[in-house]
Order: sequence, then structure tokens, then C-alpha cells
Amino acid sequence: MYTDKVMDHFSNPRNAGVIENADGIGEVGNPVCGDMMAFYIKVKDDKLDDVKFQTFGCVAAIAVSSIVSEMAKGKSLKEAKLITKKTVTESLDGLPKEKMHCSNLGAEALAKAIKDYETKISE
Amino acid sequence: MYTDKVMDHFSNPRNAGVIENADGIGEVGNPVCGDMMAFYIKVKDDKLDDVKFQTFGCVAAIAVSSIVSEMAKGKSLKEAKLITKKTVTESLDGLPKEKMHCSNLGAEALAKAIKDYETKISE
Amino acid sequence: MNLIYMDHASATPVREQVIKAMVPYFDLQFGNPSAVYDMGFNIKQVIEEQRAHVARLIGAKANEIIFASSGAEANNLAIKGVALAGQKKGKHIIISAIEHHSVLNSARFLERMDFEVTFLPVDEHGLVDPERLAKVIRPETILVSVMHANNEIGTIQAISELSSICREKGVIFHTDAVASVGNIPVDVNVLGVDLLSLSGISLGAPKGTGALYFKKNIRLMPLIHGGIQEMGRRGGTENVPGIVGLGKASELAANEISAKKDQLQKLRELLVSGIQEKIKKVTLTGHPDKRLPGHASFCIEAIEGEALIYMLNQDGIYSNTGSACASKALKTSPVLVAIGVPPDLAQGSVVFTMNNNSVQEVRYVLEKLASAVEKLRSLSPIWREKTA
Amino acid sequence: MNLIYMDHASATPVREQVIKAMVPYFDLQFGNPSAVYDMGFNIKQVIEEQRAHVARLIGAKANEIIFASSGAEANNLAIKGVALAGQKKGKHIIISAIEHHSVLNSARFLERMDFEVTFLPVDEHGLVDPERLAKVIRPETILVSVMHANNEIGTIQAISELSSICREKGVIFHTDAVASVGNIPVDVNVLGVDLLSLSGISLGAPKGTGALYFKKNIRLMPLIHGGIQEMGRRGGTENVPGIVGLGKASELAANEISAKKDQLQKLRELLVSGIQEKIKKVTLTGHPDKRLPGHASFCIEAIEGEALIYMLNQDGIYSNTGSACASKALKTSPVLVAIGVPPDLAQGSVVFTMNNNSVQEVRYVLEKLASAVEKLRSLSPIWREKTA
Ligand SMILES: Cc1ncc(COP(=O)(O)O)c(C=O)c1O
Ligand SMILES: Cc1ncc(COP(=O)(O)O)c(C=O)c1O
Repeated sequence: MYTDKVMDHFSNPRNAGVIENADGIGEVGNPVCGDMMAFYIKVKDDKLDDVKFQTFGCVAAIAVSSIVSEMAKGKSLKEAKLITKKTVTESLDGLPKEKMHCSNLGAEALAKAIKDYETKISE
Repeated sequence: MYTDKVMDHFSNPRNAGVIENADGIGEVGNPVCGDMMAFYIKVKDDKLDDVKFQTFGCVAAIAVSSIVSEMAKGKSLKEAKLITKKTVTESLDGLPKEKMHCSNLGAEALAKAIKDYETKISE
Repeated sequence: MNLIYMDHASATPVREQVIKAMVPYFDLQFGNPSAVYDMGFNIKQVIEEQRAHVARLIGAKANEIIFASSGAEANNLAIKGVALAGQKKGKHIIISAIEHHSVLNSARFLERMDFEVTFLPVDEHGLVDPERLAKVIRPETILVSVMHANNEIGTIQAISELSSICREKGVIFHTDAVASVGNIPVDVNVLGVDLLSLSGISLGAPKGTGALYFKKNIRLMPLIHGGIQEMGRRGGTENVPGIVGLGKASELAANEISAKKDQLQKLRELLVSGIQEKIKKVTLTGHPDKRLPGHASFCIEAIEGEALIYMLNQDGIYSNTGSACASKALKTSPVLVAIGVPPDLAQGSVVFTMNNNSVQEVRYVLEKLASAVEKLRSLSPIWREKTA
Repeated sequence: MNLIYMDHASATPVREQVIKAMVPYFDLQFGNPSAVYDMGFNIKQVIEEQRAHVARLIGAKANEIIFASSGAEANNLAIKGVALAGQKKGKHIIISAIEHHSVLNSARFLERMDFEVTFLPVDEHGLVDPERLAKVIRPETILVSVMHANNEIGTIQAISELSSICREKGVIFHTDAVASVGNIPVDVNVLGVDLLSLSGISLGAPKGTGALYFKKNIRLMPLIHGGIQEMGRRGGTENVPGIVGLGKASELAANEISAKKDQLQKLRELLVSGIQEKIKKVTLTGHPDKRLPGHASFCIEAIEGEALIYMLNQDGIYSNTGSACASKALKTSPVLVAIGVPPDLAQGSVVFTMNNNSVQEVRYVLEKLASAVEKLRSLSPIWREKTA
């Protein structure tokens, strides 16, 4: 059902965990629906110096979170904003159709975290 | 489906054929329904000196005719009248339920032939 | 005694290759195809491969195939499924007078659900007249079902003509192709049908398997309600070994079917001409050439079919009959009635359906049939009348 | 890696003895059981022998058994068949809130046919309250269906209490015993039911087999219309190898089932107590002891079931879940909703159903499950909240 890439990220998730004192936090989904993700970012020189995530959800949700964190880490905020459901799906060599919608929330959570950071610094 | 006895009488029918100048003839059934039997008898000293039959019909109909002819041959008319569906079925070690009604016409045809004979001689 | 099997319309043996393909799905790959873990997923994939094999055999796409537990179930799903899903549009359906019981009794069921059913008569060869069909279609007609080939008399209908009439009038067309798929090339696009039923029994696949082809836009009320199996159109855990058997048999048939036709036709011609030569007063039922290549059916005067089948059985020959005595309902075959065979002649029905048979077998059958008929006729009071 | 199968509620492997019994009916004895000649008749006899085996397993008579192509079909035949045959008496039926999809969606179908359906709630252990049932029965109620054991939570209902209420009121009672037959002794007389469904999937018989028990006086509208097969109650050529498989498996089960219970219960207790010891915040779903002996089901906080199943799969363990993500419909299990499990907790559902498993296997599962849960919780934002 899942691609090898998905299974790899599910089995060995990159950047799992919490950043205490994160510069930005983004949360999407909720456990009632079955998928919930939290992204934590540390920003330095407009770059994502560190990215971590926590995910409650299925194989797809965990793999999506993991690959998003990997794709984002080290990128400029601008570049990171270009990460979309589509590029995430491609990087995972595809996702089952029924999983496209609700488990593929990683890019959204990351974007929320960046927004959170931007809101904070603009204050 | 059929007992060995039925199969034996079907495969080697006894007394098949016609008696030319029969003393009595009995016909029952009709080919539209699928079963039709004709019995021919020769009577001597109130005994069935010869019995023959012709049957259009299924395995059961043929076996029934054959065994009825065998049961009747040599019997007195009075004895022959005691041949019934039930005794025929028993002599064949049983018949399939759905065949009891329409294929088991041998006793009836024989009775008709005897009646035919009795009517003729009483005229 | 060597057994000669000439009842392929009733059942076909499953080939060793097909059995071999099936067996691992009993014990090694036994998981439920809906299961989340790898064994379940792998089996689900295998089912989808089989769906593609079945689709390819009839020129369809894999997602247009629903697996079923028999040809009868496929027919029920088609007839009731289309009717119950489409009843808002109208409650009139049309079927031919020579449909299989599973179509006929589905239609009778719909009558109890306040549908109206028109039974299309057939001519003496069993053919439906397209003009007649065109005339009985009404605005409220939602479904027409005419079988592709008839199992009792072998007649092959002009399905593409019939279906094109329905297409023009916006009426859904179903064909029961149980007797044809596996015996002749069948292509849903050439036939122009919206739904088509097939069964493992004619395909060298196991009994208890079948499939319904349905065009993607056709709305179907499930017959067996349940979970998400078969795209939500048929509940119940899939008969995985059966599906593998049907898929493998379809794959084999797809490769072999064109070659088979000529050989079967030759056997049939030998059988038909031989019987007509050796036996007096015998009628070929069905169409003389618009018929299944391996299918030869007759009515033989003055004898009864069950007795004949038993006599042939004693000579090691397996064949079939539509005689009343051989049917559990003790009723003359409605197909023979529909083509106008008189009831007494209909009793003498005998049907040979060939597949992997040989010329020698046909010769043997001819010989034994002639003597069986002779023997039965010698017993028959009607034969005497006839010859008297 | 050794594979540990703990999903016996979804499918069971077919034993070699059973496969051996089936195989001849693919190619050697391949005839149609309706055929008139000896091969057909012999096969018909074999079917009747299997009917007797299945009947004996549940204390029924052979002529009270109809073969079906799955448990789902048996359920559809029971629910729709009784309702459509009895609708003149009334159009109200009652089913429990935790029925299998095949019962639930058959009832939903009847709603479209203008029937009214009452869904009986269950308590937190999944039990139907007999008093509550008594209250919702009306004069126009014609059928009550409550499953014997639930496949997701293992709860066994007090069927004889429920059925006796129905008997008093003259209402037909059906039970879906797919999850119980094969796991515990089941006797239709003890249960007091009018109809009972069973499936090959729980019996070590092939998928795509099942049977419906029905008391002789029960009127049933066929689901699959057709010929005279199955006493006119189910059309279609019989799945002879499948029936032989179901019969053989029933024969084996009848001899083994009493002995199995204790051993399975021990395994279950080991699994349940081990999980409760090793894992925090875990709830046993279903009834603590009125449950199938080999059935252990849980909801584990702060993790999601599909992910857990995959992780166990990587350790060679096959188990099941009722989580929304694992269902193709992406909906939380209606059974877990019905017993009042909060939706977020319901995501962490995991189900182990054991059969020929060993103590070592249970120990291995305990170890791997604990580490999988730990790993998933370490990823989980909710777990952090909980422990924070
Ligand atoms: C309780 C219950 N009823 C019915 C069924 C349906 O049986 P089958 O899978 O044979 O269609 C199942 C199958 O999982 C079940 O668990
Ligand atoms: C023309 C036709 N349709 C349907 C069927 C039913 O198929 P099955 O036996 O698989 O139920 C048959 C079977 O004999 C058939 O000949």
C-alpha cells in the first residue's frame, strides 16, 4: 500500500521531537479525526536552523511529517513556503489516494509554524 | 438416485414388447407429460399367462413397467390386482420422491388391462 | 471404461495450472484482503491482477468488473441492481423468453416489487427479433436483458443490434454471457452492452465463481450489502482462491479461445450430421449456424431424455437434457416451449456441449447414441404408433 | 522472521486436511451437482453430507442449512429474506447498534424499501439489554437480529434471553454467529434462534463460504434467485469445493471446539494482563469475561491504530484495528462509538484474535507491542500533553 520511501520515513522518522523555546509552532488536525501534527521551528538568518515535529496519526501522517521536516530543515523561509502537499507526495513517491487529504497535513503545519514565527517577530 | 434394482430393470427390462391379439390392453399417461405405458395381457385359466409392456418415459417409468410385468406374470387375476404403487415401490427398493407420482403408473396400467379383459369377456 | 464428458455447458473441469495457482491462497496467503498488514495488502493486489485478467478476456477495464459467487449471482446483481437503483426513472423491464432461471426469477421478483416485465418471444431458432424489441420499449423501460448464447439450444443472439436499439433509446442493456464466455471470443465493446454476466463454470474455473461487467456510469444497488469490498458493490470477504482460479482461467482462455472455435465447430458438424444420418425423426434445436461452436442439441421423437441420458451414462457418456422428467420441477424446459417444440417431442431433448473432445469421442457417442435410441424406441408405445 | 498471526477474526488458514478434501472436486469430480448422470448425482450426495456436517456443528438438522458464498451473504439472506417474505405482517425490524456491516446495510436497504428499523443501543461492554429489547418490540415487528459475538470487541450476547423474548411475542430472531462459530460451542437449540449465520472465515474453511441455518417453518425470499439449488432458496451452481471445505472444517471443529476454549482463554488472560501491566493508559474494550476466549481488544491512548498495526507488522505480528485511518471509509468503528469510546481514544484501537497461538507468541507480542506503543507515543503530541 505504501511506497518504500513512506515506510522508511515511518520506520525511521527524521527530526521527531519538540524544540523547547521554539521560534514558531504550528499545529493542525485533531486527534478526533485521527491525525494531528505539531511543527516546531528554530529560525536563524531567515533560515530554518532546526525543525522538529510531533505527530499523532497513521503511517502516512508520520511519514509526511518526517519528510516535511527533512525538506524544510536548512531551507530559507521563502523556500520552505514552497513545500506543498504535492511536492511532499512526490518526495514520498506517492501516497494512497484516500490518504492524500487528511494525512497530508505536514506542509500546512510547517506553514503555520512559519506564520507563527513571522507574526511573533512582526509584533 | 436410483436403486440397483431400478437400474437393473431399466437396463434389462423384462417382458418388453407387444402381445398381438392380447386379451386385454391398458394404457395410462400421455407423452405430453413425459410418461406413457401400455400393458398387454394374455389370460389362461384366470391366470396371467403372458404380460408385456411398452413404455415411453424416464428410468423410473421403464423400471416400474418391467417389474410390474414380472410381478404379474403367472399370477391369478385376483392376485395381480393386489399389485399397487406401494408394492411396486417396495419391490424396486424404493423410488425417488418426485418420481412416485407420475412415473409409478405400472400397476394402474396393468389394472386397466385386466379390466379391459374382464369387460370383454363379460360382454 | 473411458468417460466422455459432453456437458461442458453445466460445468468444466478445472485445469491443473489453475488449481496450482489457487492452492497457496488457502493456507499460505490466507489473510483477509481488507487487512491492513502486508499479507492483506498483497492479497488485495492479487485480486486486482485477477480483475485485470477477467477484464482483458472480454475487452473491459479492470474497474468495470465485480466478482460474484456464480453466474446466477451476477445475473441477480445486474437485473435487480439496475432495476432497484433506477426505479425512479421507470419500473418496466424487458427480458427474452429464453433467459436462464437466474434472470427469469430475478424479473419475477421485481414483479412482486411492482415492476412490470415484458417477455420477448423468440422465433423457432431462439432468436429475438430486433424490431420487436424496438416496439416494446417504452418511456418507463429502464432495462433490457437478452442472453448472449443459450445454454440449452446454443443459439447466439445478435446482441450488438439489440444493444444499439437500447442505446439509442437510453435504456440499459444487460446480457447473460455465461454460456458464451469461454467458448467464443466476447468483447463488451463489440457487443455494445452496459452489463455482462459470466461464470467460472464455462471457463475451466471453479464452480462458485463469476463476474459482472458494468460500465462505469451504471448505478447498481448491491445484492449482497456489506463493507467496502468490490468497490462497495458487493459485501463479504472475497473468495480469494476462487477469484485466483477465475483470473487464471480467464488468462488462459484469452490466449486460446480464437484457436478453439474451428476445432469445436468441426466436432459439432460431425456430431450433427452423424446423428441426422444414423437416427430417424430427430430435430436439431436452436439455430443451424448462429450457435455455439461446440453445442449440439436435439429433440428425438418417441423417447424420453432422462432415460436416454442414463443409457448413455452406462456407456460412459455424460450429456444433458431439458426433459421434464429430468428437471426437479418436472416441467418441460421453458426454452423448448418458447421455440415452439411440441411438449411430447420436447421430452426427447438431448444436449451435447463439447470442449476438449476428440473425433474418436464423437464417433463413439454417435454409435452409442444410435443404439440407445433404438433400444428406447423398441420399448416405446409411441414409436410403434408412428411406424405402424 | 517467524510470523505471528493474531487476526483470526478476519480470516483463518485452511488446514491441509481440508484442502486435501477439496481438491478432487476441482478436476476429478467436477460435474454439476444438478446433472442427471452419476457424476452429478454423486456430487449432490457429497453436498448433502457436508450439509449434515455443518448442521451437526450447531445442533441443527441438515435440511435446515442453506449454503452461501460468505457470512455476509448469509446475513443478507436472513435479514432481507425474512423481511421481504414477511412484510405483509409488518414492516418493522430491530437490530443492535453493533451489527456487522452486512446486517447493518441490509437493514438500511430495507429502510429504502419503506421498512422501519430500530437500532438497539448497547452498554459500555457492548451488551444488549433484554428489557430494552422487550420494550421496542411492536405488533408490526417481524424480525430481530442481534449478533452472537462481536468480532471487534469479542462480547458475547445473552442470545437465549433475547430470543426467548422474541419467541414469546412471535417475532423471528436471527443471530450473526460468524465470530462465534468455530471459536466456541454454538447450539441453535440452546440459543433458541430461528436463523443463524456462519462463515468459513472463522472455521478454517476457505473464504467465500458460509451458511444460513433456518428453522423449517421460516419463510425466506431468496437473495439469489435461480434454479432449484439449495431447496429453491439460493440459485447458482453450488461452490462444490468450497462446500466440501466448509463441511470438512465443520466436522473437525465439532470434534475440537470444547477442548480449545480453556487454552485460548489462558492465552487471552496472559495477553490482557501483560498489556495492562506493561502499558499505561490502555482500556480493554468489550466485556471483561463475557467474551470470545481468544479475543483481546484494546484502545491505547495517544496513538493511532494503523500506525501500530504497521509497526507490529514490521516485527512479524499480524493484528487488527478499528481506527478510522485503517478503514477505507475513514470512519471510526461504529462499534467503538456504540460502546461510548471517545473518538480520539477509538483511534488507538487494536484487536488480537487468537487461535492456534502459543504462550511464546503472546510473550513476543507483549514485548513488541510495548515498544511499538512507546515509540509511537514518543512521536505523539497528545501523549506529551498528557504526561506534561
Ligand atoms: C460478525 C461478522 N459477521 C459477518 C461477517 C461476514 O462474513 P464474511 O466475511 O464471510 O462475509 C464477518 C466477517 O468479518 C463478521 O466478523
Ligand atoms: C446461460 C446461463 N446463465 C447463467 C447461469 C448460471 O451460472 P452459475 O451456474 O455460475 O450460477 C448458467 C449456468 O448454467 C447458464 O447456463
